[in-house]
Parts: sequence; C-alpha cells; structure tokens
Amino acid sequence: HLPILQWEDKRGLAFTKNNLSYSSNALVIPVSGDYYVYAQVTFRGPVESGHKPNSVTEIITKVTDSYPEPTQLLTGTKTLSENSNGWFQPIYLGAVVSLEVGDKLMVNVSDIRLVDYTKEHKTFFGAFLL
Amino acid sequence: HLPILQWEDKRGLAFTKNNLSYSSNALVIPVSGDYYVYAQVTFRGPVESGHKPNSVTEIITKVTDSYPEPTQLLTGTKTLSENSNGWFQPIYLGAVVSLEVGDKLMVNVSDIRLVDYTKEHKTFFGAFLL
Amino acid sequence: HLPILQWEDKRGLAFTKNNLSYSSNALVIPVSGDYYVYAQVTFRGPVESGHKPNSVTEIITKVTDSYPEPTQLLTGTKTLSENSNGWFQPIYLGAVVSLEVGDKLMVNVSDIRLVDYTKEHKTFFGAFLL
Amino acid sequence: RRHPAGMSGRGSCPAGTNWIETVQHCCIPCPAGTYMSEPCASPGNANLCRTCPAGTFRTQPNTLKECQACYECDQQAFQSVLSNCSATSNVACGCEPGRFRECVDEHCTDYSCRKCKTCTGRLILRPCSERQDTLCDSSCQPDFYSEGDECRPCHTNKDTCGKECQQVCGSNNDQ
Amino acid sequence: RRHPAGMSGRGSCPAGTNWIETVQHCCIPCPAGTYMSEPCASPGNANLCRTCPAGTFRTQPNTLKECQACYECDQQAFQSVLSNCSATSNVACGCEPGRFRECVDEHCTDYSCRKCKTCTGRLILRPCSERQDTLCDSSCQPDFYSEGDECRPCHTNKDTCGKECQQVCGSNNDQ
Repeated sequence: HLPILQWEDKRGLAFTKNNLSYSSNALVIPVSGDYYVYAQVTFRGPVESGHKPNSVTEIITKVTDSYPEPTQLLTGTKTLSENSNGWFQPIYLGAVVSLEVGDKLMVNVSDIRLVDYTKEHKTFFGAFLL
Repeated sequence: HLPILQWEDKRGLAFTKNNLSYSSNALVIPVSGDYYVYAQVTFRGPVESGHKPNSVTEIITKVTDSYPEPTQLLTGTKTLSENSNGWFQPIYLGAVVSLEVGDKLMVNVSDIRLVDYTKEHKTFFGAFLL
Repeated sequence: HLPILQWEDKRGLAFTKNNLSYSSNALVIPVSGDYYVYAQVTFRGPVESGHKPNSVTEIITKVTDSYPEPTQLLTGTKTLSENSNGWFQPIYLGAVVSLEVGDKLMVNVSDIRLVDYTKEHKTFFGAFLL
Repeated sequence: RRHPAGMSGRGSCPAGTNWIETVQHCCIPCPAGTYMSEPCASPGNANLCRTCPAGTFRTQPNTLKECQACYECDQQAFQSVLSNCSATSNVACGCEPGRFRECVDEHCTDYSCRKCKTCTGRLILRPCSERQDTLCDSSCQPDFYSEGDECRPCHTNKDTCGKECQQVCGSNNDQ
Repeated sequence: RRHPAGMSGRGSCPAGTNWIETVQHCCIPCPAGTYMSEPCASPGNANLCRTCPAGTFRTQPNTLKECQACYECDQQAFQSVLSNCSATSNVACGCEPGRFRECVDEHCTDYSCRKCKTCTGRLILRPCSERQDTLCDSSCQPDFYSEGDECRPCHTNKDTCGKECQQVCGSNNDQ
C-alpha cells in the first residue's frame, strides 16, 4: 500500500472535537452518518537530485472492521511537467461519504518524500458530520 | 453547450438520500435552500494520437424552470503543458449556492473523451443542504 | 503583506446571510464557532509581456482583534510550467477552522494582476457555520 | 456487565464474527461476492447476504451494506479488458495489442498505453510486452543505413544516398 | 446603558486592553510567548496566561486561546535551520552550505535551495550567498579553453585538443 501521512491534531490550527478522535494516523468516526471529508496535500520538489518523479497522488482511504481491505474514497492524481528546478503542486480533495462508527480515515500519498509538511496551512486533513 | 456528464447514483460509494434525487444526468433539488455543491473531474490523455488538447474545463451548471438558459455556477479551467505521453489533471470545485426546489444541477466538461470515468474515487459529484 | 482581493457580495450568485457580513474586503464572523471556509481563485496570464511569473499563491487569512498580526489559515501554491502563450490555473482551498465573533477572513494572492476576476463562477469565496 | 456468548462490546467479537453496530452483537460475515442485506437476528449467527448486483463486487468476506463498484477499462486510452468484473473480482485491464504500459508512478496504479517501438531496420532484442517497450538492436541490419536514430533501407532511394548511405549501401549498387 | 470603566461594548476597550467575548469585558492581553488560558475575572485586569507549549509560539501580546504551530525547515529539500523555534519566535530556515535560495515568487515565502555554480576555470566575480548564485567571469582563466559554456583545462587532454583548445592552449604545448 501507499505510505500513510501522520498528522498534528492539537497544536496551532489543528483540533478535534465532538469525539471525532485521531489515533495512529487515522481519524476515528464516533457516530455513523454522512460526513464531508476533505484533505489537501502540497507536494514539492526536487528532493534528491536523482529522483525525478513524473506524478503525485493523494488518496483518502477508509479502513473498517467490516472489511479486511482499505477502501479508496477519494483520489487526486496529477502528472508533473515541471523541469528540474523547484516545483510546488497542491491537491485538494473533498466529498460526502457514508461512514460507520469505528471507521478509520487516512491519507495516503504516492511518495512521502515529496510532501511539504513545513507549514500547517499548506497540508491539512479533516471531516465534519452533516 | 458543453457535453454533460452522466453519473452512477446507486452502486459502490454513490448514494442519494433526503429525496435529493438523480434523473437524466442531473441532481434534482427537493427543497429550496443553500447547498454546498461540489464536483471533481479527473481528466487524462492522450486519447487519439492526433487530438492534442491544450486545456480542460469543468463547469457545474444549474437548469431551472424559471429561466430558459443554464446558469454557470462554478468553473475550473486549466491549460495543459504536458507533452505527448500520459497526463492526468484533476479539477475540484465546491461552493455554497442558493437553489430553489426543482432546480437541476449538472456537470459539463470541455471534452468528454478526456474524462477518466474508470474509478469512482477519481471523478465524483455531490451536494448537501446547509 | 500580499495584496488582498476585493469581492462582490450582493449581485449575481453572491449573497451573505445569517449576519455573516462583508466589509472592507473581509467576511466578518457574527458568532463564534467552527466554520467551513473556502475560496477559489482562477489565475491567468500572460499579462504584460515582460512579466513571466513562475508561480501563483492563494492564502485565506484571519485578522482578529486579539492578535496584531494576520494568521494564515489555508495556502495553495502552484509553480507554473506553462510557456509564453495563454495559461489558466485555478486554486481551490477549503477547510474547517475555529473562529471567534468579530474575526475577519480575507483572501490574499501573490500577484493581483494575474487574478481572473471576469466571471463570478471562476473566482469565489465563502464560509458557513457547521 | 458480563457479555453473554457472542454478545460482546465493540471490537471484541469471537473469531470469525464481526461486531454489527446496528444490532449491537456479532454476526458471521457474508462470503466474498455478497453483501450484508440484513444482520443476523441473534448473536453469532449468519447474516442475510445477497449477491453483489451487476457492476459491483466484493473480493473478501464482509459485513458491509453494499458492494464496491467495478472499475472500468479506459478503452479511449487504448486499454483492453484482461478479465471482466465478477461478483468476487474487479475488472482487470491491460493495453491493446501493439501497446505497452507506461506507469505514471512506481505503484503503476495509473498508466497510459503507449505504442510499441517498431524496430524498422533493426533486430528485435526483446519483443514488446504488457510491461515493457520493444528493445531494438542499436545497430542497423544489413541493407539498412542509419540516419539520425532511424535505420533506412538501402535500395529505395538511390538518388538521396548520402555519405552514410554510400558507406553501407554503396557495395550493393555495384552488383 | 452607560458602561462602567473598563466595561464597554465590543471593540471599544480602553488602550492596552482587548475585548473578551466570553466574559463580555476587556482584559490586559497576555505577553508574547504565552496564550490566554483564562480571561481576567474582572474588567481591566490581567488574564491567566500560560507559556506556549513546545512546538508553538506567539510573537505578540494576545488574547488568543492557543499559540501558533512552529513551521519546520524543509531538510529534505536542502534547507537548514538558521534559528530554532522559541516561545516568542517562529523557526528561521535557510539553505545548506553550497546552495542558495531560488525564490518561487517575489515575496520569497516559498523557495527551493539550488546548488551554487562552481566557476571551474573562471574567476569568481561574486561568491554564492544565501540569496544569490555565484557570479562567474564570462571568460576562461589562463590555462583553460572554452567549450560550449564550460571552461576546460588545457593540459589534460592533448589528444582531444580541438580548434578552440589549440588556439588557447596550443602555445603552451610548444614550450
């Protein structure tokens, strides 16, 4: 599977409330219902000189006790045409999904080295019950 | 007008409820109010070799009995700089709009051949009442 | 600081209600709580021939009486690989933020000359209380 | 509060059963190819399972209320169906004959189907396959001369036979 | 309703105090490096302020309920820490030695750290700095000849000494 992002859930702009909790890299759903789930990942490069990726992908996935495999809920894939010098590429995803209590939401990326984790307002992840 | 996308409204992650219904390619608004409307279309290419598009466009439109022409609510237009080999380009749109009962929401695209319809988590469309 | 965008708040698709008001380029928060805040800016070029930007940035900022400096809430930065002829680049941002009554929300951009303000459905800004 | 057999708090069901929130007890999951239409009435029993409707599938035993939507092969982008979607397996896609998969990232979740190289005037060292382009010999075959990165046949264009062509094809013309 | 001293409607607090919505009166802001854990009990007094937890900061006096999260330097993209985050100041980042900031826009809020040019065979007019690449002399130093936009040393490759090289290095070979 694709690498899973870790998140800050307390400091700065980050917060969790109404028992929507964050544990082991996942938002844990406290009550069944329809949620608007969203995430933005800012990708940036280059990292090591050799490594020249030609695309970036962000996927919001659901893990549930009722099924042994993760389910891909939302996916953003963008090919990169930037040349060698510095590049930035944000991908925003958001939609309504039906979730059950105990379901876990995570964000996977194609290459964790390309994620800009330096500023909380560039890469973020959240959900709210409708 | 630009081609209108067709949508799956029952199988997999797709669902409609609270009498927000889907018929002839449109979401039909059951009760007047402010809705958060959103859609993502993943575009991809190349398709036939000859056809080299230089941009892709996604538009969420409203059709209403009270006006003979569709109204463009949200538009995302992106020029393509990718060269000949495979490219992917997602466009996400979302905003609050005031809608009347009976209004129909649709998604138009600049070129239907460039739409990646292969996976439900790459191209999606929805709305919820605030 | 980066230039601040001005918005239309009455005509066409624009509206404010539930005393979420708009004054001097900012949405003013009427009641403390968690809001889903969003904005899309469509950037386009080229403008003057000489000016060849290599990136565009959109930032949603918060100004509050309780702190003398603006706080960056959401940021989208995209490098441009398009060559000289016409280009379009939409950036959408949206997330849940905790706001206090009286807080002001604004949208800053890296270069105001690159903003496509011509159509209300291409560049838009809004918020709703959860 | 001791739990009667089969009845246990969230997440601590006996092996081979899943906790069902709506009925607050554990049930035996539905087999692959089906979904849970109704949870078991009493703890530890089987659910009412229904076959996944056409166009959907479940590869694993589950207690889900719907099946996953099948992917579709991107025929417009020269993909072909290797195996159709069934109740227990997603569709499998590949590239049309004469094309190979050019992966967009290491995991090759997304790929485009590019035309295989034709080794005109060269030996084929490795034929085109689903995953790799044709590998052509770097040098031209007899009766061909190289121009740029192409191998051109000798006999066809006597008049435009430049230096390179003379060198290779020259001897043939004398016969 | 006349407001008692210190008590005034939203936005019209006496100088040096901020309106606190939750208690509907004005309080003296918490100093930089702290946040407002509890607003002042009676108008015009100081709040209960707590130091910003590790990894957060406030550069200004404030009546906010949390501190701002520190940025991080992008070590994977060759950035280095110029000064660590403290309770009163955000982290400051620069480029690793041998690299300079290539700004993504005029405000240089985002930048990538590119390798400094090495002026092999040329004079360094201006050394590489945090903000600017090395500036090399356009002409080659003595004992070097120019090929494309590079300066090559004379002595090393006598055999491949083309026309350009002969002109510059030729005289040396006769000695």
